[in-house]
Amino acid sequence: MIDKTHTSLAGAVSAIPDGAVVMIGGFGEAGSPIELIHALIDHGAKNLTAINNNTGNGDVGLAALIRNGQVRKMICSYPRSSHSRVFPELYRKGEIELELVPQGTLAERIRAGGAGIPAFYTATAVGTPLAEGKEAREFNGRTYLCERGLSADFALVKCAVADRLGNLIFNKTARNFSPLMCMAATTTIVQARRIVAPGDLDPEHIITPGIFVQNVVEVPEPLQESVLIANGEVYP
Amino acid sequence: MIDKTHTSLAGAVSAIPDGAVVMIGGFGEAGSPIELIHALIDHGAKNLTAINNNTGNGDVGLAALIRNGQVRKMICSYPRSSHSRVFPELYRKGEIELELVPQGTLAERIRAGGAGIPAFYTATAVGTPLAEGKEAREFNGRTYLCERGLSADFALVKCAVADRLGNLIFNKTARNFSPLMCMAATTTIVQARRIVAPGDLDPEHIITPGIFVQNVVEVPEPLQESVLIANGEVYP
Amino acid sequence: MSAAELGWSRDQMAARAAEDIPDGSYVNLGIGIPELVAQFVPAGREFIYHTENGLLGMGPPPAKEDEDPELINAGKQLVSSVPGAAFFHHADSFAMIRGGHIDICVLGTMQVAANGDLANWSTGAPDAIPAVGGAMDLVAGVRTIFVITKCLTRNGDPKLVERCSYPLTGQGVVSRIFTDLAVIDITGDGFRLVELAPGVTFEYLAERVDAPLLRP
Amino acid sequence: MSAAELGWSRDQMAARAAEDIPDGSYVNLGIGIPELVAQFVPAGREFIYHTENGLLGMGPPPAKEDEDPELINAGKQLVSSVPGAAFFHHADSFAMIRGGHIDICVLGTMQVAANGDLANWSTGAPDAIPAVGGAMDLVAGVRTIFVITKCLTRNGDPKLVERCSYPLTGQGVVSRIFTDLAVIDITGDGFRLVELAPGVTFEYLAERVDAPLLRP
Repeated sequence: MIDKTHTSLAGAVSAIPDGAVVMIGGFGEAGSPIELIHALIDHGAKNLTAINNNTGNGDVGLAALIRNGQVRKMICSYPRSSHSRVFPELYRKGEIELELVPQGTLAERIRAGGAGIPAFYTATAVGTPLAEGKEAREFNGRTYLCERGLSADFALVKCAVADRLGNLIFNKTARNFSPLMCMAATTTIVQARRIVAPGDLDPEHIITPGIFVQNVVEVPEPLQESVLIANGEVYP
Repeated sequence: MIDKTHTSLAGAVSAIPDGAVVMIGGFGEAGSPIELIHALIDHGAKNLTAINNNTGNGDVGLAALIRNGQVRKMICSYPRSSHSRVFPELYRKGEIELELVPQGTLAERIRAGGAGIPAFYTATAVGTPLAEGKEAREFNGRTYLCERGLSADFALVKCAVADRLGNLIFNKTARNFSPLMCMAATTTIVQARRIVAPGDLDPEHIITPGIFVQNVVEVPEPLQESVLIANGEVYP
Repeated sequence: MSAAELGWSRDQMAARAAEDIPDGSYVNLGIGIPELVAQFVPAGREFIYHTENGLLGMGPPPAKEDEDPELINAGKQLVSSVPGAAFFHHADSFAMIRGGHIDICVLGTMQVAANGDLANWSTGAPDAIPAVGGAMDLVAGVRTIFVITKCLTRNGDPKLVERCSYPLTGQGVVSRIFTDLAVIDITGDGFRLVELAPGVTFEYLAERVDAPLLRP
Repeated sequence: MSAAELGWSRDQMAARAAEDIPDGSYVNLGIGIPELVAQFVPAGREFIYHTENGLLGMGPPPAKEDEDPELINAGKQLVSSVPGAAFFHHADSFAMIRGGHIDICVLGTMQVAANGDLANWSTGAPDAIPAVGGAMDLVAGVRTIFVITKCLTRNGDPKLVERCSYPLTGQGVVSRIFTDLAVIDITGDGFRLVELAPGVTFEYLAERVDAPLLRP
């Protein structure tokens, strides 16, 4: 029987090695898999390439992972953080690398990585500093840039409900990058508020089919980043 | 107030001009918008480029549109029809053009057309006759073909439930190409089994957001292609 | 009337922009003054708001009891959803943008040039943390780009210029600018006045635009 | 025993292929003999079936009262869905294929070559209506391609050949061939016998393969 559920966050992230490329779901705090990120901090893998739209907030979650020196390179669209000096300080000291990608190009590159598309063309960023070093090409009289698909070794993702086959549904705008990252990672680890039996999720409503998911851990009452920040929490 | 609903099939398709590129949803009979196709036959636009996975069955729907001489060119992955000699006969007589596209490449080209991506690379068809005339390029040591996005002037699509804003849900495998075609067409015309009020569809369950849809017509009891064929029906 | 008081307020600029948005438009509103547009929908029109983090049919800030930290907009503010809204992932959301399905995007700016170039993401200062978000996708993909901005920065520097000195967000993308002093179009010939705010003269405006300004 | 009876039946070929599919695999089954594989899942294993027209978790043909003409497989036959199934559109479905997420695809064929080339979509005859469907996507995208086929065509021509004479579906894509006479691997050195059907000798098989055949 296929059973992708794990009982332990630590066990779920234990296979992430130093140097791994890790996609992390969430846009701001919506969909941020804080418990999985904290498990990765405890696990201690270093030299990571992290892919997220932002660089985390406060001193918890992704910001804490960065502060802990585990991230060598960030790939993101908006590294300015609210309530956080972590990334800016390391960046100005030259201690973390940044690949800045327009948000829609980032999303499409991740989808392409998951869909077996090595490269595609987009008009986004033509004529801007972010076009530097990229192949430009005309189609139908308009200039486009060649952008590469983006894959990862691992994805850490939060969802609302999962089943043992890895089928997922999300809550509102917490969906954001997560379904794409599930596609693009070799190993996708999901924290779900609730795990139900196969068939309890309507097959018409499933957002991420289980084929894109390898591990599921139930985290019934996930921490809320904004509450942690308001309380001045620091992890670890 | 935004209201994309129409009461008449004839009115909905009346703007389709001679020479239009028309995407038609459905895979076999699942999701085939027969009433809209028959309205297009009555309307009479000629010289059409039709895009569908197949070429229709029997003497109704897409096969009837082709037999009626309205289609100059088919873009599809599998033009062999069951219960139909329409396409093969015209093709052998040189009276209809065929652009044969692998099914997954066809789907992705339509998505690309809808997503503003003029071209992408895929490994599908490398080393086959369908690679002829296409740019080949290596990424990470593997050869890929450059494929172009595919757009249309109109899409004809069948869905299960719609609202006045054009939000759609589908039934089972009748979903197939339809959500992609809604994205890729300038004007998408939908026949819905049922039209409900905005908000009646759960925003988490909507498959095609209304932004991709321009016209909706209610067809509560659509004809079933297999039944028509079993009865030997011929349209018109 | 002092110069500081002359012209339109933030609300008035937003209301004036809203007037130029056709009924039934799909609209993406940038952070800041552009967000105010949603408060000034002209009577009889319905706009549908897109927020690039995965919601079509964004509504106003929610009542306290309806707040959900997982229902936010691109500026990461708590929002609501209207009846008929839909949620989707980021690739579908930017397919709407890149594919030309959003009718109008209203943005703030740092500079806008007479050729329609927009610069609103970076000063290019060496110690700045570069952060682009979805701005480049929006200007490349949305059919009509409106800009709402004061004519001058806080330091009194003109924001409407001959050529942008800041790094570009996009080339030749802006259609119309709603400023505190006037509505101005980008034409093939450069800036062209559409409408002056009450009490503002053409000469007064022209002094605050660092490029040739054409009469209506 | 006549030559016609020698070797494995269609069911036995399918059952033998099923033995080589690991527990938990995501599997796409081609039309014809490959479809039979679903009837021979070894005890204790669970396979999840993908059909490229938008269903993961395909089940067997439905009971008459559960038939839905909008629930079909890629061969356009009525099917069912199992608990835990999911529906999706064609681009997502082929993202699973092209992106390497399907573990095993089992296909029929017209020819398969010693270098792993597959030809199963067209004879290249001038009057043939070319029709490719999803075959090229499957062989390019799925990690492991199994082929189930008789060694000879109805006319007695070998289907396992040195080089395909029919137009290719894909280059060097096949891993293993389950025939009526034997299981054969594609190796860097060509065809290599894995296992003979009962009563079949190496020589008997080698006569029916139009390319060098390596012993196990």
